Amino acid sequence: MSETAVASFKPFTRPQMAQRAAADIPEGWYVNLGIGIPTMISDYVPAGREVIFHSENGVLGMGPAPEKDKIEPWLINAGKQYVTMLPGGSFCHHADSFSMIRGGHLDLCVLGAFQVADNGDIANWATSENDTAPAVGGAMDLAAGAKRLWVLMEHTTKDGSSKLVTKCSYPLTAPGAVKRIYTNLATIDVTDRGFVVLGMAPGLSLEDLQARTDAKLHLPA
Amino acid sequence: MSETAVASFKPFTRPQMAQRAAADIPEGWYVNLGIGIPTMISDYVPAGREVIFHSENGVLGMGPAPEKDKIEPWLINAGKQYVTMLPGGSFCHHADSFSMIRGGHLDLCVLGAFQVADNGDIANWATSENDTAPAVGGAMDLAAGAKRLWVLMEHTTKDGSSKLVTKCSYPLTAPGAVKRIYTNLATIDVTDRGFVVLGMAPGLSLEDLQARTDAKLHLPA
Amino acid sequence: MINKIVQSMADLMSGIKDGSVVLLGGFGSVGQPNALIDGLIEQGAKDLVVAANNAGAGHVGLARLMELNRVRKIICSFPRSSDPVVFETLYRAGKIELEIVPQGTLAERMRAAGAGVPAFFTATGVGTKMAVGKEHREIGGRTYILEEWLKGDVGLVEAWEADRWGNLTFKQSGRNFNPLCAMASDLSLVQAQHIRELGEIDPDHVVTPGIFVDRVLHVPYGDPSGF
Amino acid sequence: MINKIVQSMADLMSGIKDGSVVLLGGFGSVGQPNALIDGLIEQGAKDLVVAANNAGAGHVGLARLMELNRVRKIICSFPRSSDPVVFETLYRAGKIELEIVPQGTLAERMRAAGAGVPAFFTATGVGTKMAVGKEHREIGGRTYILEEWLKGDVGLVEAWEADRWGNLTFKQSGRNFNPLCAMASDLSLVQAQHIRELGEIDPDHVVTPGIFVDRVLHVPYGDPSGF
Repeated sequence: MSETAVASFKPFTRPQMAQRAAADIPEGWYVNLGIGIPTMISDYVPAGREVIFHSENGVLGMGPAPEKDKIEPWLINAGKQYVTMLPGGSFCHHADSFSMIRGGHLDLCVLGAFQVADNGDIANWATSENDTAPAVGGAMDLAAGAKRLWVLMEHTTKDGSSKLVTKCSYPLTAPGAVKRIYTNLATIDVTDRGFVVLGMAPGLSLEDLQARTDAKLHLPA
Repeated sequence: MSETAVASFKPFTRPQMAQRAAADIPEGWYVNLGIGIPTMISDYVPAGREVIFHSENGVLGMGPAPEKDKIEPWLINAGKQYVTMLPGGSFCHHADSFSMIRGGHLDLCVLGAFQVADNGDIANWATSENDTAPAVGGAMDLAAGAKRLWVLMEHTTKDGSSKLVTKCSYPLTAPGAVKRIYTNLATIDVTDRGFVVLGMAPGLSLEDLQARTDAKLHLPA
Repeated sequence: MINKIVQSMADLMSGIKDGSVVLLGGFGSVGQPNALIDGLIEQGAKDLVVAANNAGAGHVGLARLMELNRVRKIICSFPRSSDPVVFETLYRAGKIELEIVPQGTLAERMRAAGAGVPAFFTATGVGTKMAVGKEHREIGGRTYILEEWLKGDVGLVEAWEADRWGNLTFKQSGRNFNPLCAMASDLSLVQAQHIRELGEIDPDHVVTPGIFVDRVLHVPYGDPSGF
Repeated sequence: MINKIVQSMADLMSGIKDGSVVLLGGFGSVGQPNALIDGLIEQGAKDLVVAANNAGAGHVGLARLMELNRVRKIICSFPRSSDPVVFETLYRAGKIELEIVPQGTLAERMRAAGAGVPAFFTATGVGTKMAVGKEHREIGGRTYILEEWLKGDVGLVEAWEADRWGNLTFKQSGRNFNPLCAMASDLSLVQAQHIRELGEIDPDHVVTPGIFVDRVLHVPYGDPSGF
């Protein structure tokens, strides 16, 4: 992939990425946030808007992270971070918790990813076919089960390779699952036509973005 | 089937049938009792012996029937009779309740039956292949799922036909499921050899019993 | 603010379409969403497929819905009742279809629908009429049959407590099929005896979390009135 | 009198055989039956197959059991941890088998074992490495794969409360896999923080009924100690 010289632009920071995704979540949705950047989304839900966050380990209705002197040692999320519970929250066992996921009851899951293809394939759990002891956790359940899957990730790898591809080279988490991608460069829908750009970082042109993206980008019809 | 003239004997009464079955239930067993005579078994568990009774509708740890002025209208058994709960009892939903049954966790189920064959087949839910609206309830789950199935029933129908048969003529509830039968005439195990008589009503001979039984009866080896 | 509590039966019932599959909680008279069945009668949807443990009794509730020729098919484990005249009359006249399902299979099919399991193997019914036409498979030396999930378009649920997020508890044997109807249905409608403030129900004691519930109506009818 | 409460770890652990499949509750450090794992180390059974969400951390608990070459195979969703050195060393040396299972499939396979479902279809893993060699089937326009139950010979469970009938409650996110390990295992062994008199646990609040529990030991260890 060729790098093109680009006029100065300002990539979204991780908090901005999380904030953009959070802004697009309507009130009342049940949402599972993957480990890493997606977890930050809960910090950016607009005030007064009720969104109900789910964690695979049987926690529904999580609130913000606890203050350091108010940690409840029995209350963690799937990323094994201490969390809080909002009034209205509830606990359940793992099979009941994954019934919510696998039974199609979650309105949204937001995961990180290594690669997303323009047919919606996602690879986020192993970086080679021969990974020693790859760790899948709940990612395949979430990708296959949630009503919508969004991905929050850097647009390119550290060495500049596009993470938005025509075909995932890493082992798949689920085929055809991703509906939307928030990167540090753009917000992109995955449609029947492929990647459709909904918005870009300030100063970035579509040509600039395409230069950093393996798969073909489209504008909204 | 021929009726033979028999010297005077005393069939077991229904309470005696229930009492005989109750005496054979060890402490600590989890037991489901079918509608009808089997329900009476719980009244005859020897004092001080703890047996835990289950009902399909999500009730585990039932106690005796309530006194009339102490009925709890939210607490019924699968026969839709008011029951009580012992300390240590618990409630659950129907799928969890049938997990106990279908997952092989019940030590014993005692059902009534129309017919039992000497290979253990049981027919207890419909009296013809063309029954209008036969009602199976939980019988098939119990017959297939409990660790042991006992049957408590009259030895013959009202017209004198044997209910212990070589082959059930009524639609099956489950094949090869019955381990023991308590009738008003005898206690009979279902073994690889067929029916084995463990005990008989006072005054009844094996010949008398055989005359009232379609299938071949054996004595314990 | 999320508020699943509605103020009228008409609001609760809005959007139920003709031809819907309706899953009905309750066992005996305990935990039966009688007010919701009356609401459905009033609402008018017809050509319904109703799954419930029983096929109604007397001329009220489900029996009344059937008597009005609004039910095309009933899926149940035990069509008999203390007074099954409505069902039996319709059934003999060929005016209603019947699918008999073992009670545990009925419960498990609903749970499967809620849990994203389209089909599962079970030993229940093997070697009986229930197994006719079903896929058989030997697994670990035992024979099982394949059963499919039972999804509801609408679930009618009776609960003891509910809050505005739709969290539910149930009273004693009133739990029965109710949590399953909630999780298995696209539109889960609840009549609740008590409305609680958010947070009043202990998070460890919630039986049906609000994710399985769409709308709640306060119906403080008191105790079940017998059979 | 039924009394599932035993007085010593040796009594609790008696009868566990070499080659057992051991289902292990816990998620992260919360709800992990650490005392029971230590008891199993002491008890001596080897050639074990262990199913748990993780593959142990540091050199304690499950990691210690593996380090002693007592575990032939591990079934888990997430072998990585903050300190996975024991597992990774054994795995690279070919001294331990690994079966990776998606977390929800792992939970559902345990639940299926407890519920008498030998196999079920699921969408999780379709189109991935997890589906290789598994039966595929299209049901209602979607493709699913068949997964089998996961039965335990022994289940190790951490509970908050227990009574002499073996009824259990769990604390907050300490519930996780624990009720599933209990229902899926032939021999369910529990360490409980609090022993209650029979009847002290509200029948509506029992999470794991005693029918799924064989023996209980009082282990009031306090709070999980972090990761």
